[in-house]
Amino acid sequence: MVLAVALILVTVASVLFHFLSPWWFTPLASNWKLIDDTILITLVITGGVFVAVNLFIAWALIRYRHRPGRRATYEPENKKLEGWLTIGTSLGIIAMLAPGLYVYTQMIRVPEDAIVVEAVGQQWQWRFRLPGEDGRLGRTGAAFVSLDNPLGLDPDDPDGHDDLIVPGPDLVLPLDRPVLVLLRAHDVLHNFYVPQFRVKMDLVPGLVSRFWFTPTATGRFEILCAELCGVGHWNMRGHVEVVDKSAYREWRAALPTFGAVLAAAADDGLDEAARRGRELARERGCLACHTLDGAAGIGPTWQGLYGAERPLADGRSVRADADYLAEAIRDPNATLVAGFPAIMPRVDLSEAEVDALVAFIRSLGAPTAEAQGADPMPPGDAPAANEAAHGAPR
Amino acid sequence: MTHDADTHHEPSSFWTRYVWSQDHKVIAIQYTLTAIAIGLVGLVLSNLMRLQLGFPGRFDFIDAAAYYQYVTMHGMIMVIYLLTALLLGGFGNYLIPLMVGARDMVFPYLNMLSFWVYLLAVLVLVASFFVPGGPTGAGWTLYPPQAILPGTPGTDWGIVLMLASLVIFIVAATMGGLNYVTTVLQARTRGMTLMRMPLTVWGIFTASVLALLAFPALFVAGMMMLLDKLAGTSFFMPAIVSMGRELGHEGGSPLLFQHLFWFFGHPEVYIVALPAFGIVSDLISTHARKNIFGYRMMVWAIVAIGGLSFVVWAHHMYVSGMNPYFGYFFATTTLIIAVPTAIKVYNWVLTLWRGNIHLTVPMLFAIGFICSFVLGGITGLFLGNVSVDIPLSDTYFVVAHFHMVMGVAPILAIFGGIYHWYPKVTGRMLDERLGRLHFWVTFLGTYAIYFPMHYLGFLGMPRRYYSFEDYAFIPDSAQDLNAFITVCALVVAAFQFLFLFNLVWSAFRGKPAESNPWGATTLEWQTPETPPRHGNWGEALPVVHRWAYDYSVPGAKRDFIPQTEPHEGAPPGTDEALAEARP
Amino acid sequence: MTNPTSQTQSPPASATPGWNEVVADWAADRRVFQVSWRKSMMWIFLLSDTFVFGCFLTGYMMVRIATTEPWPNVSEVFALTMFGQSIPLILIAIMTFVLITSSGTMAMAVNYAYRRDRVRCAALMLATAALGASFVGMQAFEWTKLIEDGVRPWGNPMGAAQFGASFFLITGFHGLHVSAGVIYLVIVARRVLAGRYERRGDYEIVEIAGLYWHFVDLVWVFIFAFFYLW
Amino acid sequence: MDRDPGQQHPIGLYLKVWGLLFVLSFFSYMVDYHEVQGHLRWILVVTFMLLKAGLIVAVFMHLRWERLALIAAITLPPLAVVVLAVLMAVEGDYTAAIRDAFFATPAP
Repeated sequence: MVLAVALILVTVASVLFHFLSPWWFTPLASNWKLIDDTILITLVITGGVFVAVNLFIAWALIRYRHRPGRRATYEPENKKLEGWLTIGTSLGIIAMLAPGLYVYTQMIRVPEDAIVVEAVGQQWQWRFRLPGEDGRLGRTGAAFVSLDNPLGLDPDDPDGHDDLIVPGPDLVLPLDRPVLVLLRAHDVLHNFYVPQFRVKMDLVPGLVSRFWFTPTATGRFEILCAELCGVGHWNMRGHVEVVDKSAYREWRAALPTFGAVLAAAADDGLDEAARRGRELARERGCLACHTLDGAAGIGPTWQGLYGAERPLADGRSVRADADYLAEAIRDPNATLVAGFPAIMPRVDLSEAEVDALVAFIRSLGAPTAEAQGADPMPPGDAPAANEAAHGAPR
Repeated sequence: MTHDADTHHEPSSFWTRYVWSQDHKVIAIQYTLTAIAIGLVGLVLSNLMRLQLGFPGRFDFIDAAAYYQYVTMHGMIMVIYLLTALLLGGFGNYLIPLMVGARDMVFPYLNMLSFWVYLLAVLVLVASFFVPGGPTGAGWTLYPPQAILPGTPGTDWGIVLMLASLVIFIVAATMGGLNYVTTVLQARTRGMTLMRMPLTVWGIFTASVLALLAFPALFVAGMMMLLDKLAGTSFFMPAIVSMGRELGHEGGSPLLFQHLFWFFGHPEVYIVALPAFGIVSDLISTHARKNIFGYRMMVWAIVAIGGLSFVVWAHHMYVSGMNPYFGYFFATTTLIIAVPTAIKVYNWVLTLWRGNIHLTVPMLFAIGFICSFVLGGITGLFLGNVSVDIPLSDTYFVVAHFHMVMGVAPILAIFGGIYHWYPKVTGRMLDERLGRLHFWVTFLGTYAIYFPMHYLGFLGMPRRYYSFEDYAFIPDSAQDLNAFITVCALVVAAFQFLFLFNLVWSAFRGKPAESNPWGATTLEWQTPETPPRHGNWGEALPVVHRWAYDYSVPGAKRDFIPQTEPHEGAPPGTDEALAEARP
Repeated sequence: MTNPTSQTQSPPASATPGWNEVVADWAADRRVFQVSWRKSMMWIFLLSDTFVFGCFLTGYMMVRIATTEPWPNVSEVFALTMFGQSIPLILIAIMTFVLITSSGTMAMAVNYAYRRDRVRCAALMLATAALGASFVGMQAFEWTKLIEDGVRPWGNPMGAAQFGASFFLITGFHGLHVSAGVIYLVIVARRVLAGRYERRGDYEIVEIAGLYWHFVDLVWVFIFAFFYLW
Repeated sequence: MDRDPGQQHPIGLYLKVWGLLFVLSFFSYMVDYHEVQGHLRWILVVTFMLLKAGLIVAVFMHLRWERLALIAAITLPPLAVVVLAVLMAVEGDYTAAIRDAFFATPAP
């Protein structure tokens, strides 16, 4: 009896919760109203079944509860009833499946006039690329990835030279224009998910996956990674900004081409040792923790580090000169800079390599005026852009 | 191996009786206790996760790495080491021989081995908590490349121990499964046709078949990933740049792992669900004093679900980047599987209809199961239908769905089963008041945890997030809801200790049970002794004359007729008469 | 090992050949298959093992199709120079013939077992085991040769890395099955000679060992076709 | 002691099947030796493979003398693996096509 009442209350509460809850779909910002409609169909059908079954159980519990002298009916089967229930269920299933597959057909049929955007994921940041004048994206390969070529474009593929490289994790899209998003990952699985657009798809290393949508509302939307990709998964941030056509054209026109990026990289004013150090910093994973743009990472930033006076955790302070830096690289946790945990691993490096790294840090010594707009070099390379996105207010 | 009574000497020493035991009942208890022990670890891990989600940042020791380790170990422990082991190794071992009228499993030695290998798998798994780097944090699906690359916790030792433990578990499950399947197929007692078996046996039997055929895929995936990790092969590893470094791999396919994993993983869902279906069917029928409605449909539904479960796996992969045309095939097969599943629900409900419902503790849990399962089942229709799934996949909707359907529902069935069969296992009843309290908190608590969680999914909150700070689309109220869910989870978890207390206390102090306290028809209640001795049946095996559901038969004296009771004046030449005429 | 009921339970009377018989068997009490527990368990185990090898081969097929690296020309890789001439796949061909021969001797062993010809049965089983052992030996030779050629699980000079990985994994796993089978056969053969089954009047265990052995051969048929002839 | 329920068949049958297996293996080897390519190669290889497998299972493993209930129980479940294999072949082709279309061949 109590159980029957509880079941009725649970059912009523669930229905009320559904109508009263403030948690529901984010306002739709793409053409996929069809998806919302299909969900609604499913919700109505299944919700009806849910309420009916629970209330029937509650009623049965009351009506057929044990009372002295009561005896159950003996009824092994009732073919007719079972038949009707099977048919009814099948019809309900068809009513959900048919629209579902119809919508799915739309989802995998990419419109002819869709503009193409490539999104690339790596732990834990987003990058984007657009085809250039020729409308074609150049080929890519993991072997080409370097600090100057974080997207891994094939420098020998002429199609790639006019490709536009988006600096940072923010993508801009034009309103009311179908977009085909091509997805690719460098390291592990990621997933490109913007709740307001409804569609999402995994980024798979060694594969190019895709989905399409048409943005139908302007605004700035968060990109979430929806496929577990390591400890930073929850903080892999990026944005899609939907703007009108002219603003989009303006944004697009300011993007550097891959060719320009390559040319600038060849002429970055670094000496041999510093350039070697820069490549080492990438290869050995230093940049996962140390940023190059002043933002605080897991470890101290390298920008402006050289020659600076640093407070230590034990209250002393130290000047970050070449000797100190070399020592700190060789024996990471001997002296700790205030505010940072003792988690840096000892990296196996030769003397020459340590010197190269120090030379690179020295080259970052004083804040320079580079990197903003005019210089096609993306501001803050590698993880730096990402760190900036979530580590510090922009 | 002749299975005469004389081959079953009661073992004399403590060691042979309780430790190196070949008695299926002792092995069942060993399996059950081990599974509960490791399950408690999983429970604690879930609460640690909930602490972080409900009160982010309040607990310093839960950093992102630890959180992902909890997520992973919680999932794997609950699905494999608790539910699979408890339902097949525990319930399967105890009930199959008793319910089909056998003296033991067909190969008792192998059966014993199965438990010890399972224990080894559990120990290897637990060991991963104590190795440098801790257990793996790759998520219970262990998707490569992430599972074996830096950036994920436990990629040195944790993942290796996890895979090793899984491989060992599969060996154990195979040894057990061979026994269960062969016993059901080949060692039933006289008169026990397949269509007279209780649905519990049908559920466990079909689940064992699924285990034998699905675990190989996990085995193969595990071996390949071990080689990728340890020998640098490239089965699942394409060319990869990880943390700025190019790895030596090329040409492998991460999707292959996902296909293999889910080729195992979807049948695995039914390995957990089918035994629960069976147990609940029997509980409802017994405690409503009414035959299960549409027994034959129920059997065919179990078999159909089992068969179909092998061709629906990629509905877990709609957003994985696989060939998009697969979506049509898998959405269709997945929604077809809903039909037999729905039939099962109808038949449970229709069993209550016109019954004589005794709301005993097992019955409470059984009805709680239906309610939870219906919720979990209908939300599955969202996720099986490809275009509906896409916005919801990888959100809290999925978390809510699968916890309801293969976490809460089977656990409620397991609790119901334990309250139901405990008197047979120990000879004492579980305390009823504690049981009712346990039921109400567990049922309402889990509902309060998971029902609202669906709405976080609708909102679009992605799962496996350590924290949701500064996401503009998530309102602050979602955090309040998360805190509420956490409190519910803590309470529900705390009350499970009440259940454990009840288990232990009642074993010594519980009310002594009669041999058939619920007035049930099935064979396990007709043993000469309670608890049954080694060999189960004393001098002679029971002979079965009727199906398992003769409750409230018109004209009968009592409201149940045990399966061993002959039909009165069965005319010569009928099935029953034949069964008796045979030597 | 026969069930105590094996003699008393004749197939159900209503059985007619074809699917009616299947229905009758599945509807019977006590047992579905008219074979002993051990034999039915071996069959079910082999079914499970089929899934293991099926998944191995499927995985191999998928990575082979998906990789863009060229796959080594298998028939050249496994060629041997004999009589001053390079003969493609010759070692594999010999291995195949050895394994088929062993399957033949095993089948005869089972036959003699049921004829109660203890000595011939054991001799044939030992011959089977010896052939199996020589198969493993040749496989070891083949592994050595490939390793000398620079093939490793993680790569090879001839193309796709998956070649070495699949080769070592699949033939290794099959080789383990063969090795286990050799041990199994030797144990059973010893018992046959010792007269254990004679006393029990039940030689079915030889047939069960045979089932396992033929299965190992069966798997090789598929490996031969899909790995070496693709 | 005539109660042996086991499989008893004339030795000659085994010898015939044995011989047939040799012949089939020889044929499949010849397919490779003569470098038959394309569809014909596949048809031949798979045909010989299935014939060999069928002979081993049917005669050596005595399946053809077992009752249909056992035969069906053993031969039907592997269809699930066949479904997996077919879909994986499709998936493999899809992956290869995408890699051809988008990825550069690694620098030599």
